[in-house]
Amino acid sequence: MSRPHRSEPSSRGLIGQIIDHRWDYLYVLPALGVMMLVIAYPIYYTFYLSFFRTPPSLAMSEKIFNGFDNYATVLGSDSFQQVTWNTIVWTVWSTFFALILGLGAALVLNREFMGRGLLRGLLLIPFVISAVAASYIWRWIYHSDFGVLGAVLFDLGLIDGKLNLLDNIDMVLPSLIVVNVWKEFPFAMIMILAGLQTVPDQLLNAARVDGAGAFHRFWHVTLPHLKGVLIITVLLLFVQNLNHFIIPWIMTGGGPAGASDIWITQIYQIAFGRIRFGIASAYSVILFLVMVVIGYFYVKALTGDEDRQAH
Amino acid sequence: MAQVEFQEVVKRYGSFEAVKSVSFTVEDGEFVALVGPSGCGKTTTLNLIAGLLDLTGGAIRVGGRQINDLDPKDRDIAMVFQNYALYPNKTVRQNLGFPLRMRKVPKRELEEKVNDAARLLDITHLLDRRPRELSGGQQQRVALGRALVRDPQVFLMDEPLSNLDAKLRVQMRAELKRFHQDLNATVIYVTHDQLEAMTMADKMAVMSGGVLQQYDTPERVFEEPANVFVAGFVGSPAMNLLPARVVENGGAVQAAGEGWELALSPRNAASARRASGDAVILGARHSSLILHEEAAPGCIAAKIYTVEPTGDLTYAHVEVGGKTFVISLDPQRRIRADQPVWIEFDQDRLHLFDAVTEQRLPPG
Amino acid sequence: MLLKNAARQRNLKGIACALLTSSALVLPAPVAAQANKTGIDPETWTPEHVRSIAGKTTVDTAAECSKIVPLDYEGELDYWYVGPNEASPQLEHEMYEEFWAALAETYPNIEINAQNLGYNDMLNKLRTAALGNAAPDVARLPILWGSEFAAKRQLSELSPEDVGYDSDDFWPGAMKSVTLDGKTWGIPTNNETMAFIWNAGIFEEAGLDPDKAPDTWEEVVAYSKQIKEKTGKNGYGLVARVNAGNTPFRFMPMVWGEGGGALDEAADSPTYQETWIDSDGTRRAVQNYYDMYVRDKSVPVSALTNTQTENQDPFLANQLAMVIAHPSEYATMLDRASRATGSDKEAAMEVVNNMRYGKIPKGADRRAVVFGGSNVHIFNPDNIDGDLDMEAAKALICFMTGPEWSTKLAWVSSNPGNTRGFETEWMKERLDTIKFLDVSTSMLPSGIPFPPVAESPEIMNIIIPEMLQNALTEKMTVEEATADAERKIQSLLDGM
Amino acid sequence: MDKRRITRWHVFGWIFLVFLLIYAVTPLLWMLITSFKSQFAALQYPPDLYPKNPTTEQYVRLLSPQNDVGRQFLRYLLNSIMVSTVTTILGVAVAVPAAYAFSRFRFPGRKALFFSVLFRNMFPAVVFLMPLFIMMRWMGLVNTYSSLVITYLTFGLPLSIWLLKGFYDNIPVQLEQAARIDGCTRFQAFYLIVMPLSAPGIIATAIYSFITAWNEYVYALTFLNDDQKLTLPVGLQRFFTEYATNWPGLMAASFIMSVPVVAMFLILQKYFVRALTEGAVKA
Repeated sequence: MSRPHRSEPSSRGLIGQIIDHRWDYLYVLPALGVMMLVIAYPIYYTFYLSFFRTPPSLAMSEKIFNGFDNYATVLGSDSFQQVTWNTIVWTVWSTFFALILGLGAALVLNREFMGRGLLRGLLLIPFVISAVAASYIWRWIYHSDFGVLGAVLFDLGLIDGKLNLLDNIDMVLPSLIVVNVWKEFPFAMIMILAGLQTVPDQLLNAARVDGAGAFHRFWHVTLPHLKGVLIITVLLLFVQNLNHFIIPWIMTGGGPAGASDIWITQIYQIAFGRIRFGIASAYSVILFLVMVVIGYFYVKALTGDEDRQAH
Repeated sequence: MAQVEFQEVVKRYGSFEAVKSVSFTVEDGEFVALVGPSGCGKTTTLNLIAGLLDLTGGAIRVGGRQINDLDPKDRDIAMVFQNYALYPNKTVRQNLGFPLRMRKVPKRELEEKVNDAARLLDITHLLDRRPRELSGGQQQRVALGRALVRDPQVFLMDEPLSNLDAKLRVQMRAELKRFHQDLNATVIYVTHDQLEAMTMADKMAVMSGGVLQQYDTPERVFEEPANVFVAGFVGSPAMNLLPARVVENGGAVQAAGEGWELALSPRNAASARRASGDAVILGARHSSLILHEEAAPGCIAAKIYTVEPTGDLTYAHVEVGGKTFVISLDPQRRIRADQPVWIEFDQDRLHLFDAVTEQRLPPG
Repeated sequence: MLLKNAARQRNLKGIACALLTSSALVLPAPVAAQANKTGIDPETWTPEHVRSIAGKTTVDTAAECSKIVPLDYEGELDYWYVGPNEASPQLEHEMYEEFWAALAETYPNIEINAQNLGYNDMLNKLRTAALGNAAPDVARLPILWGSEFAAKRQLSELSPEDVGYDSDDFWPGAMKSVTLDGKTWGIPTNNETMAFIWNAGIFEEAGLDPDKAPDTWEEVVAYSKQIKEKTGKNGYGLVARVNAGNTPFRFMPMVWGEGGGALDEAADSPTYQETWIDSDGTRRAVQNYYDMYVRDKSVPVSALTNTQTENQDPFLANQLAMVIAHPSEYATMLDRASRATGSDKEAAMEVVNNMRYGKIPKGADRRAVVFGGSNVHIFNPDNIDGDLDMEAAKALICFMTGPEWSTKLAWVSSNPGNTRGFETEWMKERLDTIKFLDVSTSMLPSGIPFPPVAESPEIMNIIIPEMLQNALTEKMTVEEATADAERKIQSLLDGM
Repeated sequence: MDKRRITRWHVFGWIFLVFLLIYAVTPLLWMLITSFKSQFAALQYPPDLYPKNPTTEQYVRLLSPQNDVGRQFLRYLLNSIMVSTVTTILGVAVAVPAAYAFSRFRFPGRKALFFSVLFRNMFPAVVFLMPLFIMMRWMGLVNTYSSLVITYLTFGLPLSIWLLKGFYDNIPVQLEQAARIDGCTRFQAFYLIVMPLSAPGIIATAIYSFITAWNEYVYALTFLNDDQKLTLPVGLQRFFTEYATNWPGLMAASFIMSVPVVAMFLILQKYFVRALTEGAVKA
């Protein structure tokens, strides 16, 4: 009976309800307004432009309608397969490792011990540092000619000669993933840490009484309880990785020989390097569609509790 | 303090009518309990007085002033919530002082009033704690205190005792009643517990399905329930109800059911004749029935279903004509399950209801 | 007004289309003729010649420009340029300040809102700005960029004659870079060619003649190998990053020298319709890179992620022996060495003292270098934020492309686009004070401009570096890499 | 739970933690160490693991108002502070009522609108560069901070609204009712009672907004032309990579740029965890 008091539905149908609630909309208007402003037109423009040929020699006003040709160009290009594969590798592994490290860190930090706050703070720093700065820091560490990592590995006898990561087709993507995970695992950690604090002690104690060891308590009690948080974290990371631009762009520009090119760097390259906004738009639309599929699950996960509350 | 008057108050949610044309008047200084099962509209009614909900129709007047369209803050009422609604980030002192601060009461006066209320409620030692550091009973007192400090025209209480354990509830019940007597305040008290209403209230407003069923003193509600619903709702254990047909048998009027018949006293017979048809419902409190272990004239044959000793009294559940009656007995009596018994009705305390309208049939 | 513009636009398009078909055949002829007319002959344009003509004439810029725009003209102008930045030598900052002061004195009533933008950001910013009709009135752009805007008709037509100068006074290569579809879209402000610099100290260490530059690219490869083997230091400062302008600036001279090309830009009469990428010449050049990077490992491993800027520090730190460098490199290095502290300073000064300038090595076919510089353009009124103030634009452009300021603004880093500048006293002063200026200047006639077509940035900054990366990572063989690039360029020309 | 018995899981946990700490912190240490080296000392191979002749020249150069670089840098710093602060304040001002309404009110379309807010994160920044620029131009906002603030607002909003809604869902509606009976207006009830209770959430969303705005690079690069208006990430990029890659300088600048946000975050991190716990995870 504790219904919030402006919530009475009306018998007057949708319009009537909207009128009844007209003042409620005022609260969300600024947020929605600014969102629409920044999103609506760009989405429309991107879709629109994806059906036009826009060679660099033509002004935008002279673009030529060419139906789905841009989509065919994107999907049929030599590099599409490699770039898509790179994107999958980049996104999946970045997400996976960020999650695993974040989960491990959260489990360790969930115990009370001296200096816990300090440790948590130190582990969180990479999350706060700008991606631009992080890219430069790691590029400097990885540097083939002057980098500290190569020197240390050489001293340890793990490599002979120069360490070649960023200029090496096989190593570049894993190396970038290491940087990305470095920046992202603290986010996973903090999310999971928050989730862990809601695991009821009674449940763990009950499991302990039932004779479950640490691993079984984790597997049968903690993990199921974390499911919601983990899903949300994975989705957020996934989306973020799919969209991540700065680290690959500043560190390698997608090179060498396209070995670290992912969708989003490709799109930027096509748009601003090759000045083909039509093709770039078609590419973006393809990315959108993938995002929408993921987004469906994302929104579902984010608002899962919403459904329960509303009824 | 003031009188509160409800005049044909209606509250609709879409096509659903939560409160249906309710009218009653709470006199100045009265303690009125709004009672009924959950979903009956009692909390809605309370929220209408508080201004937390807007009326669909009718009027509410406090001290003669119509308050329908006033903001809650301008109605000069205080409210105690079921979950206390103490401000978790404020200390007890700040919680108590908050209503005064909002009314711009001078600081010195504010402190005085807060201290007075704290003394009255015996929570002076808790003043600098925060709500989460208090026990349920202490929180309850703070919530009460927050209502008291302001000296409002009307106190509204929404099931204030329902979150307390049984023992504390009894104690607080007494305290609340005492406060009411001391302050002589107008209180409107919502509860689903008819015992609470019976014990504390000057008057009870029994509601069901958004309709005010009866508004009267607890004694009258208990003794003369207006209808079948009130009869079944008020009193514990509930009144035993038995459908019957009225049969005229050569001047003598009898109520008859499946395998039983009961001759009605002249007074009851007169009542029965007022029924719209020949169907009536007999109502009898557990204490107005007498159990015989041997057949006796004017009794109805029955069988013991089970026996519940409670110490003071023993309740016998008895199967009569497909229904189960509860009858209170002297705890000294030894009765067994499945034992055949005979029930005698105290005709002076028998209630008759029209089976169609479910309304009470007034005595002849 | 709007209607009129639209109509004009459509007219232009018609004319442009008509010209487009014929331009391939007709255009090169007058350009070649121009080259003869100015009489600049690579053989005679020696360091001695450059010295001999300097200081012969004097100029009165205000007087020359007053004929075009009266000195009391009132107006307002937005101007974007790539000017001196934090890393530039102090002298360049001073020259620009002097320029703005002189302009303000000559045209006191023209208000100029000048934005000095970074080289790396400017192209993208300008593209978005032009597309959003927020372009400045006037912009000075690096030589490769203008053709894209010209092709889109986002520029106004502009030739030296519009501001009172003679097209023949500008370098033919430079004029090629502002010509598209038979029309002229800008005026060269400054031009330069790169030179080859080396560290004599490291040469000595490696047992090479410290004062003799490698004369051919073959020698560069051999020297690089010898330096790596003898000293452990990197020989040649190879760069092959994608999307970095300085990759083609350093690679194309080798391609042209070996007889190859991207399109036919190295031809006597280029048509920009043929591809030369899948040729023996180009393959030889890629093979040279391959030999240095993969076979000999005599160049920085980080070459594929490096840009030229990342070679400066190693060079100055005595870790790198040879680079292709901008004429201003000496001044920049000197400036930075003098700003170093402690033991760094000593080491850096020693390197600066050991710095030697030479001509770019030649290949099997010829000696070639990229013809670089900047041009100034006026944007199309349709693409501008507000109204175009044509008179104010002309005043600014006249002032800056005249002999005086095209020399002074190019003081440390370049050479005047207006060749009359070579005869001024300021040129003489420069030659007297700037080390190696005569050497880098003498390369100008060997300069080949990048193809002035809209696709140029894509070819030079993406396709060519990708070709290099494909070969250097051994993803493809040299033959496959050039064939792959050929295919990509061909599909561009086919109008993809 | 609290038995202090050392199991192999504890040992494993500690080893893991040490590994993680090395992974997280060493790059930062190397940034600091490099920033105190001279330009040439940084180009030694193998590198010195600590600066042999530590120098603060890069810091002096960046922070001293005596020279051009320092003046420019301080200006960029101020610009960044301004843009981030305005973004943060507006972000909170916009997110709070929206989250409150999504939690408390039951207006039609509420769910769809809530989804649409969350959808923002789906779209990559670089794809929107061109169309957004064109739009900002229409609105006459190119080369103004407004263009950045408007864009940055939308980065933080989805998380802010989601997090705060979780908070409001957990605050009993009776508290507001009590406050209104106690003499508050609807707004006062929100401002005096509900707002303080959601303070951890507000602080957390404010930090998040500030950090994203502070670190943003791509839009700042595109929307701002005026040299005097640049924000730190763009300004730094321009300082250090245009004509020379000065690694110690770049590292020093990265360090200075990180200090404000890192310090802020370390001080307020407990609110962040609390906010996620109470607002997002538990809800």
